[in-house]
Amino acid sequence: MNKELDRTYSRRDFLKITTALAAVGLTTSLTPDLLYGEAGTDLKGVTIDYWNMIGVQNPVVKQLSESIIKAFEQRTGAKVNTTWDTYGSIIGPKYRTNFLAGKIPTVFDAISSWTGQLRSFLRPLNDFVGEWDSETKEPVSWLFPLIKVQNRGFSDADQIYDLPFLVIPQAPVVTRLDHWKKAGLDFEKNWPIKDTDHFLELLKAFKDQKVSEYPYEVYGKIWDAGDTQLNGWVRSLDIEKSDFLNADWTRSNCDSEPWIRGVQFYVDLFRKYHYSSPDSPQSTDEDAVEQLIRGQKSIVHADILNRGTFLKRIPKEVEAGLIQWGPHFPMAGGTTGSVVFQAMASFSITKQTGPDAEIKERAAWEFIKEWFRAENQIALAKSSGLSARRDVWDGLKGAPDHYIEAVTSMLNNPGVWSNHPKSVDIQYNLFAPHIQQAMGGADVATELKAYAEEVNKILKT
Amino acid sequence: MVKISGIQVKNLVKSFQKGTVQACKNVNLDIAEGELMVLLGPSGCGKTTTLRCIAGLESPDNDDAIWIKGRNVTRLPPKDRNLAFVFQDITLFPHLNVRKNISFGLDMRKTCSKEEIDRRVQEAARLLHLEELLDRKPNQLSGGQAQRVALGRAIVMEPDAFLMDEPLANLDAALRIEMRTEIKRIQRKLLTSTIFVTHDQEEALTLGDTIAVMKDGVVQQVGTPYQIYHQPANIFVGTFIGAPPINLFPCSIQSRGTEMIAISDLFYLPIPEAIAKNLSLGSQNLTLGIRPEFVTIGPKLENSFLARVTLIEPLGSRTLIFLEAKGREIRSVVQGEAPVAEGEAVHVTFQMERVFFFDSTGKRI
Amino acid sequence: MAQVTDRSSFVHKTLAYAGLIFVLSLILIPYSYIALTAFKPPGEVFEVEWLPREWSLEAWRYTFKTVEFQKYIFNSFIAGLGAAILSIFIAVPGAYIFGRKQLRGKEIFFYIITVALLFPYVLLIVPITITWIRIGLYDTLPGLWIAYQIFIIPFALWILRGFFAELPPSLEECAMVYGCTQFQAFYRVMLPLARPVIVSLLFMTFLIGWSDFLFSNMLTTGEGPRTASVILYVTAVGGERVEWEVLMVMTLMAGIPPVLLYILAQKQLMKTFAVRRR
Amino acid sequence: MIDTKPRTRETQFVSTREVGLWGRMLQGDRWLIILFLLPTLAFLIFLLWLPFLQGIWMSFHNWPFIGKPKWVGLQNYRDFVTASYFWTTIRATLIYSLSTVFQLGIALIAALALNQKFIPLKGIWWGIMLMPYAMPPVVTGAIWMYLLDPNLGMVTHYLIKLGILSEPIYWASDPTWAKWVITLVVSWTFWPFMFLIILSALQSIPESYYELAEVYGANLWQRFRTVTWPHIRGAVLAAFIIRIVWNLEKIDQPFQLTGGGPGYETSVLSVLTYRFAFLSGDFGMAFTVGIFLIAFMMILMIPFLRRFQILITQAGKRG
Repeated sequence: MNKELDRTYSRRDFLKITTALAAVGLTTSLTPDLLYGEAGTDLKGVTIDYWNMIGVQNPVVKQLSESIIKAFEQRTGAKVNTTWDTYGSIIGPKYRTNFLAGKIPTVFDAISSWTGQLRSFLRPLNDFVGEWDSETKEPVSWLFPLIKVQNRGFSDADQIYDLPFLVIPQAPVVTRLDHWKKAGLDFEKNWPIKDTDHFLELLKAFKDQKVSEYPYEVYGKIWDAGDTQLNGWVRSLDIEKSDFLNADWTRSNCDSEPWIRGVQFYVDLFRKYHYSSPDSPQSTDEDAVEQLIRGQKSIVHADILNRGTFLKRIPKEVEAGLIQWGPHFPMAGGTTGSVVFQAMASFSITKQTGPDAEIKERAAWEFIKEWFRAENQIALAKSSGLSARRDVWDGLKGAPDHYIEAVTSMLNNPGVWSNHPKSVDIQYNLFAPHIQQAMGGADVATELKAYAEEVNKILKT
Repeated sequence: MVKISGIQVKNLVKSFQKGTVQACKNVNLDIAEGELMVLLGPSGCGKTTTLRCIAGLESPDNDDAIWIKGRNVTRLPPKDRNLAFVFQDITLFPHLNVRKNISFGLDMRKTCSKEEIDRRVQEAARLLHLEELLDRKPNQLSGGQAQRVALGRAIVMEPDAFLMDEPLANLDAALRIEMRTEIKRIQRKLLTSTIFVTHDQEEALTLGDTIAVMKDGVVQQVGTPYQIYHQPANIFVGTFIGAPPINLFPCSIQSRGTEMIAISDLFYLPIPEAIAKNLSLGSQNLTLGIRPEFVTIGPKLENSFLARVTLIEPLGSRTLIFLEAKGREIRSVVQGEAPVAEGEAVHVTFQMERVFFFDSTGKRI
Repeated sequence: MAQVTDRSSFVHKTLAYAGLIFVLSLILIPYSYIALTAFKPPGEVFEVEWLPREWSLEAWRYTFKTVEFQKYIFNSFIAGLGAAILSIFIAVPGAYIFGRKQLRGKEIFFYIITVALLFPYVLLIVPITITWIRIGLYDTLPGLWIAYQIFIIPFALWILRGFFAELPPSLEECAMVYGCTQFQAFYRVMLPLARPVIVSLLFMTFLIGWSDFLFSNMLTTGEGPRTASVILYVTAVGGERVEWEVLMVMTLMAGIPPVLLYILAQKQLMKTFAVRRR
Repeated sequence: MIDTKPRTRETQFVSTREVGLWGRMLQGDRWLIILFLLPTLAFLIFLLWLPFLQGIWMSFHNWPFIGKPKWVGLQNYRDFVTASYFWTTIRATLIYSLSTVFQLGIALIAALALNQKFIPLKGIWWGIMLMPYAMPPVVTGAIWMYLLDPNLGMVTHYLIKLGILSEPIYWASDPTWAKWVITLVVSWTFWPFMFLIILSALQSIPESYYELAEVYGANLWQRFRTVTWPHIRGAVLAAFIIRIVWNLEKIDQPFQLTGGGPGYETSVLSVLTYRFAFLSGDFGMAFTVGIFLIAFMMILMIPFLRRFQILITQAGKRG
């Protein structure tokens, strides 16, 4: 694929990409003017290696990424070697192995809470951010405190190592309106959902009216249990304890009362109320979304990335407003005013050595800036998350499924997951088996205690 | 025949397993140009090892053991010795057809032109009656045909010598006799020095210009078939050669007047002058050997003794008669039908000029 | 046997056909279902129907045009082929020595090989990746070729050694007397004889290279010689949603070529496995 | 004269023809042996044994992916044996190892059926039977993921339609079912390997044996017992041993189907190794589990080990 990039960018390539993107209603920074204008020369001769992960979301995002890369090359004269990779590579051993063995990209994108393991290889970005024009910096600056929270256990928590370019507030709910009619429920009155009691009422109605056998789903699968709706509910009970780790990363929060309540409710939805399918210990939000599309579920928690699935599978129904998005909601009796955790897709630049270190880092930064251009942020928000720039949100509102409205309304004091070097292990690998045990009937408090002990042991070493 | 040296084996020593097992202990052989020598001996006597050393398939312990046409080849690889080896298990290359099998050695050597190779293959095929089979694969051949092909492969090489390691052992009896003749005929025609290893004395006697008898890694005797049969160097050679086997009796030598006589519990035999001159009086622990065909059954003579016929075995033109006297078995072969019947008591006479004496170490006196 | 028409012969035939049909249905039912799925439009894969209501080539178009799966199929092909050829160069000479040369300590060597069969190769992935990066084999085809040897060499040595050991002992001696060097005796005589076994091992190794996921995934990047099974895995569990119809197209594309090759190699394979019958 | 001596080959010295690498040897032999052994030795040393020994060394350490390893002695072993999931994974591995038995079952049925003379179109059936084995395991895993999906899979659909099931089995979430599903899928994928070996063993049985058995009135079962089985026993054993080892090392499919869950219920030892190495980045622990895996294989093979030993020494003697 990068062979294509070696060629000079032709008008035909441009048409190919823009046609593809236009088909899903996207525009990019790449304009015809640019094609025939003088290419920028300030980074001419500089080559950077870029490992792209966001492209795995769907083909549209991949094409969009290609377009942005080309625009950057055109604009600056730099050359980008792109490697396409998957989330599995940073969760799994691949990035670690490569970095350790010295195979390191100049710049890469990832989920910001997963890069702690690579932190020693990364270059802090504060000086770059400092020189950013205020037009771009201002609408992004709301994220800076979150980055600091995310990094709070590191000695240099003030430094920005991962610059988020897309945010994924976890997790909005999606519903289908026809089920509300069948269940005899008034959508206008009951939406958005107030709290979990309200939620239980609704689910009961769906189930009793036999609209759907399992109207809802809690997720037990390793990647979804620890980062979808659960932390939000715990957060509504206690902001301090809602992350997996405590303030200074010395112990796990998960054996605390709010966690036991949150997880108990999570498990109850499955075991006690039977609102969630027997497959819950291994289910994912992607599966649940598919079942929602097929009318087997009435309301599901799903991250915003799933919007692409709706557009692909049932574009007409989305257009007609059958599918509606709504914000996450607190646990009954415990509204701290904050019910959302937020994942962030971010860029990181690695520390460069050698004579061309400075110019490479500079080029990488210029490359990141390309992604922050308003038109690219809009295009990304339409296809793969919510843009990091607040100033483009308003322009995105008004879609028939109200997904931007739902997601942006959630962003009142969101939480973020720790970027501990072991966070993948802590948040997913160790956590999921215990949740699955609890879903299988084990005592919630016991499982959480066992889990917390495992984590505490890791934190000590 | 003037002896031109073909192959010489000098003081060959070959041991295995770090010297703990000696297969050849100081073997000396001299095979003349054009001579067919048979290496004869029981299993494990070292004859095959000797042959393999000559071929270069084994490496002797000493550095100047193998000479071919006056050249020391002891440390040369097999391919540089210009010898042709015929294996016991025939060993054709299964993936090559007969033609390619025959020409294998020439193809490897790359000194012959294609035409020359073709010519030689054709010639060998004619000699061995293989013309019809040239395009077959080895698995389509009978045992005898396969052995012919193996011979053909050796012949086309026009080697300094043929080395044959029991090449007939895997054939059935009739075929063996046929091939035996074939080999001798070809050898006579080509006059190529040949070493033929076998444990079959009949093969050895019929084939060999000379026979070397081996035992326990040592050459016991080298000689013409006649010498080997009629003048065995020791008891081993005497017993190993000859079917039915030689009769052996312990005896001692005493004098009776001017005569020397051999005495045992069975007999009391005067020894002819020609033999007696090698013997000394009073020798004890000698062994008297006589081949069955020189044991005659007939009228009572001065030197005869009584024995009883226990079994009669017709051998076609001859008859083997088993006799018993004082608990000892005596074998006698007579021409034609047996003149006696089983159970009969007869007089047995030894043809004394055909008697061998072996000393207590087994050496013939 | 055919002439005997007793009751057992009837039972015999019935049993044999029942067994055949049982095994065939175990295989054919799933495969025909997924083959048909590859022609369904996206919405239909979520219903259980044998025939697509509406035949669609959309999944094929997507697989060829967007994913460009054929490129990865080609990578798989080259990865498998190279690994197969390399494995022959490693295993055949080694097995030849183990099978035909008398060496002190050979038994112990052979135990070492056998125990190597037991080693959980999962654990080798990271050390190998690190080494490969250091010596420049990372993300290269030769890197994959060498790494795949881990799966096949112990087994190949086992099979080949048995084969060589069972050939008549005088074969190379004969060749050497007739003018071959040691090497020529091996090359001109032993090698042609071992051809069926070698062909079988070529196929087995090819298949390993073609099929492997763990090493291919770790040792390649998106810009390198990424193989089809990695793309397939990513399609199955990597992205946001499983595109079943696309996955089934890939399944057919990645699955059918080795099956065809297997059928081509049938004869040689049968011979090879018969070698080890005792 | 008739030669009455038995015509046996002189083997006494053939079997003693043994040389050390540096001992007296035919010219060229030594270098050829060294040259020929070199690739194999390099492979064994650099790709297998050095990493293996390093792995044992690592199992005595707290060995993080990034950072300094710390010597902990037997701590990892203690931790693993006392872990809450220890017996869960051992149990899972035991059930998983049963896949070898299933493979043997299917392979025997298929090979016996296909070995009958009266079956037509053998080549075609043979090709079809090899399909599961010929396809990448990731592919077959994906196929079964789809077919067994409780909500949209064909299997569930028809089982319910036929009245065998009353409702879908959510096997991935059910500890018992999850284990059986991964075991069965692995069985389904890899049985043709045994089939290949057994079929070729069957084909080497001379027809006359069956005819003889029939003359003596042996029925179908007796013929199998007295003719077929003794002939294929060795092949079955060899195939069985190889597959025990290879099956236990398969992780693609369990990982794909259940991710080792629910809990640790399908984390067979090899999957657990993967989890430790690649998700937790804890190499000390990963290698500890790996060593348990080797031990596990050894224990499973004890009943066959003696026979295996014989097989190997036979192979050695023949050389």
